[in-house]
Amino acid sequence: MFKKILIANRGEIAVRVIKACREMGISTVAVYSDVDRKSLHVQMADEAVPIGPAPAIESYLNMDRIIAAARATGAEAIHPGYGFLAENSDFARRLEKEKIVFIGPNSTALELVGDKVRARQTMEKAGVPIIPGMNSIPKDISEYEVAAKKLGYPVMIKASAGGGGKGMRIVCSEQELRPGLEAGRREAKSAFGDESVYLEKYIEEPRHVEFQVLADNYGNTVHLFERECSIQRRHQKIVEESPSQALDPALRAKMGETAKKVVRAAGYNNAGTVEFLLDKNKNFFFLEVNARLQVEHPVTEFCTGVDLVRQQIRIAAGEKLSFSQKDLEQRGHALECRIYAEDATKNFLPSSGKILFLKEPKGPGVRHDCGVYSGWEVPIYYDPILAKLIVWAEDRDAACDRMLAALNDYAILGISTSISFLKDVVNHPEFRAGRTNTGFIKNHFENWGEKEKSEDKLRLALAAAAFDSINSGPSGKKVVGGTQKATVSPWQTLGHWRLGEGR
Amino acid sequence: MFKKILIANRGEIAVRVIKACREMGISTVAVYSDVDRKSLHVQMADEAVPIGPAPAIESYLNMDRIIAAARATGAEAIHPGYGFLAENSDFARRLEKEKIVFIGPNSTALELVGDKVRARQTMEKAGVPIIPGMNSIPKDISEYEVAAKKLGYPVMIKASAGGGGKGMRIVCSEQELRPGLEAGRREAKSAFGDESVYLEKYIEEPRHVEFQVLADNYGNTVHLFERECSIQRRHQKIVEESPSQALDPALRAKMGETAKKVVRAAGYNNAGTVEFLLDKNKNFFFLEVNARLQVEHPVTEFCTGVDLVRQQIRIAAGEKLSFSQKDLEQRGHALECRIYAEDATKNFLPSSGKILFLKEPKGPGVRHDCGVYSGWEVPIYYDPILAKLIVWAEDRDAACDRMLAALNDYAILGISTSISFLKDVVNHPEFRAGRTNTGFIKNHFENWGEKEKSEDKLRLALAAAAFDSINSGPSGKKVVGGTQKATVSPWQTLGHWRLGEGR
Amino acid sequence: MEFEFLVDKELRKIVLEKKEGGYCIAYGENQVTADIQSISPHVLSLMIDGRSYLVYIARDKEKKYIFIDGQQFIVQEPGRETKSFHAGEEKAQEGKLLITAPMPGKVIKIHVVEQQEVRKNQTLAIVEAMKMENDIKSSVEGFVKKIFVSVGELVDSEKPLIELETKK
Amino acid sequence: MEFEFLVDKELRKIVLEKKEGGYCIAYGENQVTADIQSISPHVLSLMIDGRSYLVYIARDKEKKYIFIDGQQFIVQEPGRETKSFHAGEEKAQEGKLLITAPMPGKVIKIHVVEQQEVRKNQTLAIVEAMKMENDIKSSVEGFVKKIFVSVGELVDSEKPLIELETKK
Repeated sequence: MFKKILIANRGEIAVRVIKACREMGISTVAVYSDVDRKSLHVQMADEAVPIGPAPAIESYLNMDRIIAAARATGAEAIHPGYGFLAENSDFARRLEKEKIVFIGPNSTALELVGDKVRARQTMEKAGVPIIPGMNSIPKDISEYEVAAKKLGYPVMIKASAGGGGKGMRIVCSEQELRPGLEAGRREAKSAFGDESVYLEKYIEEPRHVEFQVLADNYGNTVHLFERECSIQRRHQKIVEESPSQALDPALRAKMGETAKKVVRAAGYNNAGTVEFLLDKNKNFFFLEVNARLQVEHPVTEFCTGVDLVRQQIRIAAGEKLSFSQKDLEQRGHALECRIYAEDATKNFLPSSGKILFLKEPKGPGVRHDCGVYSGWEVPIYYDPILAKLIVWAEDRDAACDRMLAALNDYAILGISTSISFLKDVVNHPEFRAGRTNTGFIKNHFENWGEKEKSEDKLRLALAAAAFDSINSGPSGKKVVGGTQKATVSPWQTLGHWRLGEGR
Repeated sequence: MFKKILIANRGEIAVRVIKACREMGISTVAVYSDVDRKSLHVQMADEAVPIGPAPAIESYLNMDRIIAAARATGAEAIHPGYGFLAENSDFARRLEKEKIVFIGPNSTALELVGDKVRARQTMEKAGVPIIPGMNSIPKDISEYEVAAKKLGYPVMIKASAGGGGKGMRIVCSEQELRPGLEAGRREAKSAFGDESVYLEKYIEEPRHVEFQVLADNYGNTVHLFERECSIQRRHQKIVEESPSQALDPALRAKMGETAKKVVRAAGYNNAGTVEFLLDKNKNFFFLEVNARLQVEHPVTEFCTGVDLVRQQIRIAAGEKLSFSQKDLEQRGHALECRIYAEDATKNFLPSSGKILFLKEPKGPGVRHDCGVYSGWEVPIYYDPILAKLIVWAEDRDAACDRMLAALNDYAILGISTSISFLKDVVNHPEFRAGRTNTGFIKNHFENWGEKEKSEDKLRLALAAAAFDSINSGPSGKKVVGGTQKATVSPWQTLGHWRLGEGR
Repeated sequence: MEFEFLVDKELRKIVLEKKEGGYCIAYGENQVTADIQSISPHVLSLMIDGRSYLVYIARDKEKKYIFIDGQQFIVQEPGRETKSFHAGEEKAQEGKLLITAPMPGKVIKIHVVEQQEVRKNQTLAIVEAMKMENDIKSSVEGFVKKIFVSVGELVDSEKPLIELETKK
Repeated sequence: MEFEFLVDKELRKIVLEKKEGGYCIAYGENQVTADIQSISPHVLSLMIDGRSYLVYIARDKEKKYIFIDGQQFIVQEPGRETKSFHAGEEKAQEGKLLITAPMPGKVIKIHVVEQQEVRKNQTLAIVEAMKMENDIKSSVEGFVKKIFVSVGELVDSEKPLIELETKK
């Protein structure tokens, strides 16, 4: 087993990996950009190495600096988390040359599945159902126009190099194609350092169902069942769950076997996710392989009892899988809500600023994977994910109730977050009924606004504000007062406030 | 289902029950003594009713006030938690008369199992193996002396009315018997309002293995497997786990069936725990029924996936068990450490005072059931349990590693706690090997002291203290400074400290 | 003691007065007695008519953020709110419209030049923040009066980007 | 700047000096440069030679409580510690021994009377706290000089309970 691992990431996922390492007795090295000195992952790691200025391209995407940090600290392996260099096959290949273990798939498999277009070709050959679309990346815009016409609008622009909604665009008409391609390329370039995009037929309102897989270096492959991630905004998942309400045991087994076929066709090892779209008639299509730990991996951990980060590390260290398909089963129901710094009333515009106060939800069956804290200034340079709230309960209804209770207990003050929006999503009758597809947000939450606030709570808020203005907390620190009226009020005849009395 | 439940308890267990109610859409009523106005359960409940002065006998044990609070708020049911009135059959009977549902067993069963002596008789008749001991409560001390002589020293003094180590004493000689009885009676009186104690043969160094049971009001009974709670100090559990390392599937099945036999023989319903002692030769003896939710219930929740508080409430509301024995199985391994306000270097002397700072451990597979917070003053009137740290992992080794990592992350500043002690327990080679019995603490931790602190960390602590003295935190509040030396130091020639500069 | 606060742009008055055993709160027609306890610098526990409320509170220079049972309120002192532009808002004045950055970010494209005529909903510029591109669109028909920023510039959320003149 | 602190009854000296890019820490023979960041009122992040340390800190009137990687240090200002009796400690002085309460609690039994002779390990009194009885024992052979408390009395952890005179 490794003695020291470098985590080439930041935020909640770096924290998650550090925790796993610590439990395994492995030392951890964090890397950080200039704006992340006070970031949680830096505080928690055993060692920390600065790797450059705030923009990711100069720090978290800078392979030279990350490799130098691993060399300098003697880290034997690098965990890339998700995003940044996680699916960069050049990085994996460089590490292989440097004899540093990349905690992820081998570079050949990574290159194949990372090239979404070549992956499609391979899977088609292996007999895996795929979505109609382009089988190569054209040089010229006009070729996209021809392909789009052939597929028939609407089509989907997708980044060849990555996922997570980055670079993704739905195009409904020829007129939108060129600007869509330009924007998609820029986003892909900035997110993955590769501007290649391609087109696929847009399947309307499918469910997004993905299978978690694990494959060791000796050809042993298992799937850990599905996650449904249909609830998306800006083509990015915000609520995920397992099991999916759309699968019955037969379909689950069939899709699971297909996922394993994908893994074998790609020569893939370590943890990965095989994404499918499931249409209304329960036909499923291979979408892509996410060749990394997923944001939503805790949902699977809750249902299967398998710690995926631990498995990733063990597989990378050359251990064999200690269980086989028949040992795995799903128990209960898990839900995840992603907590973004964003304003759901303004088209999910990212928000930044200082987290003045954070109260994390907790309790039985509640897990909060969190990369921030009270007093942390959310930088503008990175993905606006702050944390993930994951719950598990005996059944889906209980899990929804638990999620709602936890979201209701979840205070982040000072910046905008998606919490209120998520409550309305989980509480929506169609969601509760399990009738979800990727059009869910568009269909049910167009022009969403927060519910009218209760007069009762407003009164309490005002009373609390007034109390605070006079008497702000045990610290005795006065920060801001309400305007105390100078005009005569009936109360003034009752005598003046006596500050701090009787507390 | 109930609309409103009153929780006749305080601390972490009241918080636990409130959380369950909230998820079930049930309103909650907290009750509190004068010193508990700022207690966590009072903050979290929907309603809160003061029930008297700090001493439990005048508040949390005061049935009239608690029943009046339920009446006044319209609560349909009362959850008693553990301790206080949880196993008081008079209370259960009064509630039955008042048409308020007692969330626990029926008063007849409670009276039977609560009378440890009568319970022993019943179980013996039903063919359940019991420990040799007294079958009635004598009036006179001399009768104890006769019984003790007949059983042969050492004998065990036990409170007829309760558990949790209260009133319990090992007596090794006739000389110790009388003072032991006196102390046991006083403790029993103060803890349960009933001073009856009896004697049992003391079984040396057994394992404490208990089975969780659930029985609905229609005769359906299941067991939820075992917990091993051998790690005890002052006859009180401090580390619990499931599964037990001492059971194989055959013994587990046999003990589980015996537990169900006990439940049926007692006419018992709702949640309960059947305690056994397991001797070195794997003979097991019925000890008693804990007729309530146990402190260590989360261990079972983690392994079986069943929410016991939710089940208690559902059963009390007249619902049938929604699963049967064959639906239940154990997965992975769970451990609990109880966090007490006590000083392990001073014979576990309770400690009180103000919690100046609390950093709760968290992470995947980590649950922290907590009744306190930063700034809370721990009162001297109640059981010194502050919180429980429970972890789950795929196997026992991983669970131990997770527990150690979590304990290492767990800061409670301002009062003494058992945390350092617990780390050494979980890290002990005999514990890691699963060789546990109720003599474990006595055998391995007599005169325990905290390990020598590292010079390296001491240096850091001093640097942090110095930094803090100059520049104490963003709040700018100065509380206490180190003594800055007036004598000349080599540093003084380098110029004076400039306060707050460059931050 | 009477207080005025601004919540969601509406002025609200509340009277809070200490009295025997708690505080008297008068709001509109209603008057209640509350037991208000400070739990920590960010937490208050309120008890009113036997009901218990847990309140989280945080402060920055201008505002108090108050969280009660899943709802957040931003409470401001009146008078302060008009001193600065607000994120993403447009300031219209005599046919002029000032487009400000919706969030802190980086200008990565400007689609228009000064004096150019623009349609309603036309994309004027793109600001990137947290790896997402955000189109800055015109909400009116008109002309580009002035462009305050250039490509590559980092902007914060109150930075004026473009001034438009609406068509008469 | 030089500091003296008392840790576990031992006096410790440390020098902390601000310099370019951090702080210089001198302790004994060693001298290192640290990057010390205040994360919140109770949290510091220290970086020394690339190693990262998370430090929790809390203060009361007399002490700083410092927690680093699972270990707790109680750091006092020298001079303060002698001003008060400590919980559960015995103050011996010229053959006299003052027994103080080991913790806040309630005296529920006193087994001795003034002038009574006591053996070593004899139980003198019982103090109950948090529902547990705690025997207060004599650590010496001697006589009960004075009893300061009575049954039923609430005592805090520095309260003298009994004064003993040791046998010569």
